[in-house]
Amino acid sequence: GADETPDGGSPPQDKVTYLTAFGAVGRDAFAWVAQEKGWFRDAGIDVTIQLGAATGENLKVLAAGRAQFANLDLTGAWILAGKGEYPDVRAIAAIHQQTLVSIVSLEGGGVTTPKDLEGRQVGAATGSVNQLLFPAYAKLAGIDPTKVTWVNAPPAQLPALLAGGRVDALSTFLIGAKGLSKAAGGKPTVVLPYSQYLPELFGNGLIAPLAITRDNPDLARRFRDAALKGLQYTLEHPEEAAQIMKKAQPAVDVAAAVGEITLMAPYVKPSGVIDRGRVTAAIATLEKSALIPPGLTPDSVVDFALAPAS
Amino acid sequence: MIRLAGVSRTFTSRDGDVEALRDVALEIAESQFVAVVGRSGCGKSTLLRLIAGLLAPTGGAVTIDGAPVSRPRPDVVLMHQLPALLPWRTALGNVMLPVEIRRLPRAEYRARAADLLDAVGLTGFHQRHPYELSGGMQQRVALCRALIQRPRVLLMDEPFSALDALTREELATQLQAMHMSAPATTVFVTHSIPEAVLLADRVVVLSSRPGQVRRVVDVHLPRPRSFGHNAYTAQAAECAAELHELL
Amino acid sequence: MIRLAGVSRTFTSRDGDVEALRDVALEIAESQFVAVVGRSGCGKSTLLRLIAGLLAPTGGAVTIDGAPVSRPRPDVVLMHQLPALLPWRTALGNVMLPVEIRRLPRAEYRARAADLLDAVGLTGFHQRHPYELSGGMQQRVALCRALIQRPRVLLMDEPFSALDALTREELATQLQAMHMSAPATTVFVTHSIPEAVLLADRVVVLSSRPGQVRRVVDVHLPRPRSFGHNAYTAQAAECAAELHELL
Amino acid sequence: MPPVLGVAGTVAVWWGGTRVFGIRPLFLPAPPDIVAAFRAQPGYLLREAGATLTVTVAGFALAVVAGLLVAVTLTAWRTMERAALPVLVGLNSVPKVAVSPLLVVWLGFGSRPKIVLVLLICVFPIVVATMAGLTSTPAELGELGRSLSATGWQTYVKLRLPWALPQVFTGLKVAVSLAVIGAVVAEISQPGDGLGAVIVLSGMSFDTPLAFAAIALLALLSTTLFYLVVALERLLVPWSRAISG
Amino acid sequence: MPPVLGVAGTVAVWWGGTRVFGIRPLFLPAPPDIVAAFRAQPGYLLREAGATLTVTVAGFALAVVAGLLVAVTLTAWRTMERAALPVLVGLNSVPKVAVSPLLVVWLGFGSRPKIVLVLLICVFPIVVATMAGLTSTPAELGELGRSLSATGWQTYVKLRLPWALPQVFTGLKVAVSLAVIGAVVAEISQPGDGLGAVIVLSGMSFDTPLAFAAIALLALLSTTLFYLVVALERLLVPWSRAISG
Ligand SMILES: Nc1ncnc2c1ncn2[C@@H]1O[C@H](COP(=O)(O)OP(=O)(O)OP(=O)(O)O)[C@@H](O)[C@H]1O
Ligand SMILES: Nc1ncnc2c1ncn2[C@@H]1O[C@H](COP(=O)(O)OP(=O)(O)OP(=O)(O)O)[C@@H](O)[C@H]1O
Ligand SMILES: [Mg+2]
Ligand SMILES: [Mg+2]
Repeated sequence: GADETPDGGSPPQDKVTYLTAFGAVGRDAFAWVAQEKGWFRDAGIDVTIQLGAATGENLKVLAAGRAQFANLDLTGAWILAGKGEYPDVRAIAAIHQQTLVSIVSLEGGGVTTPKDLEGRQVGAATGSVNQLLFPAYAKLAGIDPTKVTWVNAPPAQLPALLAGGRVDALSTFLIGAKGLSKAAGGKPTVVLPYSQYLPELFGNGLIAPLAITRDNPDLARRFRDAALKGLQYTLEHPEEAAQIMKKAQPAVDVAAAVGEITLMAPYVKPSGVIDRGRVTAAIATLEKSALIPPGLTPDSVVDFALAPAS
Repeated sequence: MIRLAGVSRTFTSRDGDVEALRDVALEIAESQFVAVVGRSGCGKSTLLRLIAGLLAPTGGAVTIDGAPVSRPRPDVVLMHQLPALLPWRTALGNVMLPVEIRRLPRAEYRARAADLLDAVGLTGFHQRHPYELSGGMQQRVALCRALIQRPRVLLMDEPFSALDALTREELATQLQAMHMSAPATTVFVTHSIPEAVLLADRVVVLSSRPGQVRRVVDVHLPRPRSFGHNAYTAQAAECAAELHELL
Repeated sequence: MIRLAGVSRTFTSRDGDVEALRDVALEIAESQFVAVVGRSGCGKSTLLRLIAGLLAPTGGAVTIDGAPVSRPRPDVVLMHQLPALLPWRTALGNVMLPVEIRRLPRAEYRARAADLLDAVGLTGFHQRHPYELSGGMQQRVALCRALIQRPRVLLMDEPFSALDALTREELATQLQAMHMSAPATTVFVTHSIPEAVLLADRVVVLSSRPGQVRRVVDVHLPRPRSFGHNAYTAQAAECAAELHELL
Repeated sequence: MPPVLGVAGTVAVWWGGTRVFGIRPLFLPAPPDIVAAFRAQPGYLLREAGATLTVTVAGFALAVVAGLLVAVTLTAWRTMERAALPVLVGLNSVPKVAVSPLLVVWLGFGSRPKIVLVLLICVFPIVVATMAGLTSTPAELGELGRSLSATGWQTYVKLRLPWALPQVFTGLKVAVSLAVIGAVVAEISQPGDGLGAVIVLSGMSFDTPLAFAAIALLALLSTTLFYLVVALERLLVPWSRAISG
Repeated sequence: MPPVLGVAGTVAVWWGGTRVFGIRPLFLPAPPDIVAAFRAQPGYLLREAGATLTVTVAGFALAVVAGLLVAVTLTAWRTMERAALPVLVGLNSVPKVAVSPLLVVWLGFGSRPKIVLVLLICVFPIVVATMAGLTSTPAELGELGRSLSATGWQTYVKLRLPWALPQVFTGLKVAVSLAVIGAVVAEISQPGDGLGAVIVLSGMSFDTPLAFAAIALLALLSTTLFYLVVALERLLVPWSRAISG
């Protein structure tokens, strides 16, 4: 309970650990904002923010009970769920209403339309969702996915590969484009979002294990609301949000973070709504692309009782 | 009593065998001082290592007081042909090593160690490390390390080889005194016939490789003996001549 | 010609200084055979290391043919007090080491090395490694390694200390023969007075630490000399007695 | 003087290289960029260096204890060596990146899994070097120990271990360098704090000079620890230099 | 026999552990899962193991040559050591993840950057161990060399290097294990082929048993290479065991 104690003592707090989606970059700033503004505390939650890694690693940590909430790529998580992995986690809010996965290339590199990708080398994080989704994207964009050569690399190496001319394009989140352009010495970038052809897929979302959503929905609700409050504030004050994050993680580059927040804004609904119809459509797309076997139901991946309805 | 019954020792290696000792039979009574002489490479060190339980005979058997020697015994002390000092210990520390290993009272033995070092002429070098000592000084430290243990059986492998004639004589005389006051069964390998005659009750002469007992010469001279001119010189010279002949 | 002019050597360490040699003056003529005797720790090895250019004097100067010795010279060979054999080489390989380093014709010297090993009684052990040899055998390998080099100056540090009396005598006799046929300037440290008298033109007697030249005894005996009973025995005995007195 | 020259030379080559070949700061920033990055937030970088140092030293200390114990055990019982050494070698080759998430799952966040990772990465050289040292006791010293009827324990304490010390230090020098690397690997895979976290986080926001400032601090840290081990060696085994030449 | 028992024991403990603690295959698969994963595609796994082996051996060979040269240089000139060793220690601590993109940009894809990474990771122990060996020549052998007026080169070839060999092998044993790790690190960061690629790709698709099959092959590879080095040591330095006891 979050009952206020009248004599000024702090209310009893639920201790939880929260995992960011990808270290400390703009898309994760909202967590630090909620923390800094005291919204988690006001909700009676004592949150420890840990820097997360890839979707799979975050899920592993959740499954092991070492963290209670995480921000991660919902599409990736649902592909895993479709394969029967991690059946006991549920999404409780969407951060990005659409997937941010895109093809990014440097201007003058000759890639301006999806068609230009044929016969080119594209770099992507090893085994990432970006690669898994590409055939579906290619089909809809009318290109032959077999004519594209993929180059696997760790996320940190990708900018160097593009800037060094070792690949023609990258498949990354579009919000990284600003940073890529900076890394490439200021050359502007060309961004081809997957969402143009795959609008029904989600991007990042908040996720929690069943142990929370089923057994302690009140905690989940309080956490969700505080986090979304942070998200709203972040979208309204990108600069301040970036500064807050930098205070906690001084390695953060404020300009890059602000860039990310601005770029992702169009894809975000501060309500965090997860629409059942969209989820059904997303699952259908994944099935159609043979990424998952048929049979996954929306209720097995999203807790619609907790997910904001509008 | 030490008994060697038909003891042989052959070293085997890829390059062929070396027969170091063949069929050595020897009995050494309690408290007896036996000197072993023989040409270089005839198996003297091997003989001592067999008695010390560091090597197993390839034939025959070594027994001490009737018990076969299968491993080193605490009452048998070997002074190795090389000094084998620990480079990280001082002279005194090296002499104290057996004391520490046998868990004898340190304070008491420390004084004894210092006395021994002084007695062999190493006054002022107690706190020096082996690499600061000359060859002969190192050998004297090793000698002290052997003597501090007051063993029942003392095996010494050319203990004075690196010493000058005078120091040799002094130390041999001291050794004789020690043996007379507290006799240990001693097997003493030496290349010096006068030394053998001075110290030993019996001198074992080994033949060249393979080492076999060529002769055991008894030295019937009363103790204390000395190197100098005295009543027994003639007798001693005779004995020495006999040994010289045998070698 | 080797000349030591007021040579001193002090070893300095945290535990205090050791004065090994003090004010040693010595001249050794070309082809002369000089024996050095003195008590253990008096600085004999230090003296040889100074002449060999392995140590620098802390006072005075060492010159060979007028040139100061600041580093080892190729025409000076030192036989160390320890055998210092390479464990990964056979006896023959160890003897060949200087030949390889000096880039002398291998085939020819190989035969010479084998002859030398045979001469010191190591027939059958040419292909053995040092750890398969007895102490005295190792020393003989080291001796062969020194002799194969036919140096102008030969420095020997107790070369026979690990050998039995008989082998010692044989080798000393051989050394005498070699010196007579092809004389090298030789400095020979020994603890055996008879050996010094047999081999040397002059015997340098060093005092105890710090080593100083106490006396230089000239040995005016015609060569070849021998240990056995011969015409010069009386003279030799007198010489030996004098040396014994001096030590 | 020479060390200063060495470092100065390296920096000069690097600087010149970035100039002459026009290497972009993304790949290899020039020294002034790095100095600027350091001066922008020195407190932060030093704090993170402190975190890395703590993890490194804790893991290294554990590795020294564990390594010596394992080496003694393996050399004392020949059967043990034949049974356990192959397993150890095999386990050592398991990629630490595969182990790192498991460690978080078992030990939680914080420094414990990092310390364990450092231990795992740097214990092997200590084991191998100590084993080599312990089995290299000269025959005559081994014989001395046996003829004194020393117990196994005494043989180790009085003879084998002291003799092995110079070689143990070889292991320690390699291990201390690996310990720093281990700490960074742990921090990269779990970037809560430490210089590894700085490297990975600044990499995410394309701030290469900051990453290289962290790398420079790492190099400094590593070199300092290495020479501390060297100093300890000089202190503990002066005899080793005295008997070699 | 003991090696078999050791491995069997380890497998048993692991298997029992997964059973008793009910560890999910996702975290730590049980041995039968791994055997099944291997038997599903043995050809593929062995081919990738071959790729890893090639990179490992090539990088290791280069590291041996480079390590020996560096060690000889540093011990031959004291000033050189004082100038270059700190730099080397510092460079060695640079996280390889920071170097890896540079290598790819310079050397392209394929095995070249991987081989270089292996070299960088495993050269340091060779340098440290060889230096320790080269400076441990007993005083009397050093004096022998000097009194024979041996040239610097001869001193090394005839005396110092042979004497150092046992310690060089300590370095090689550590290095060969690191070489395997280096190859895997390189393959993980640039997963074209090799067991490292299998680990990272199967990890991405949550096929933990396949990842562990690759890890098991790695352990086998590493152990084999380690014991090859041990065998080479027995062959080249038989005297070292003969003079110690
Ligand atoms: N470990 C070994 N391996 C092979 N042969 C050996 C070994 N130890 C000794 N030998 C051989 O055994 C013989 C006797 O050696 P030992 O050391 O007993 O001689 P020694 O009488 O003590 O000689 P010295 O007076 O020279 O010390 C020698 O021929 C030697 O080559
Ligand atoms: N490296 C050293 N450091 C310190 N002191 C030394 C060193 N080398 C020799 N000494 C000292 O110098 C003195 C003379 O030593 P040296 O080896 O020349 O004696 P020596 O006459 O050859 O004796 P021995 O007959 O016993 O071989 C000794 O007291 C010894 O302690
Ligand atoms: Mg002997
Ligand atoms: Mg001497």
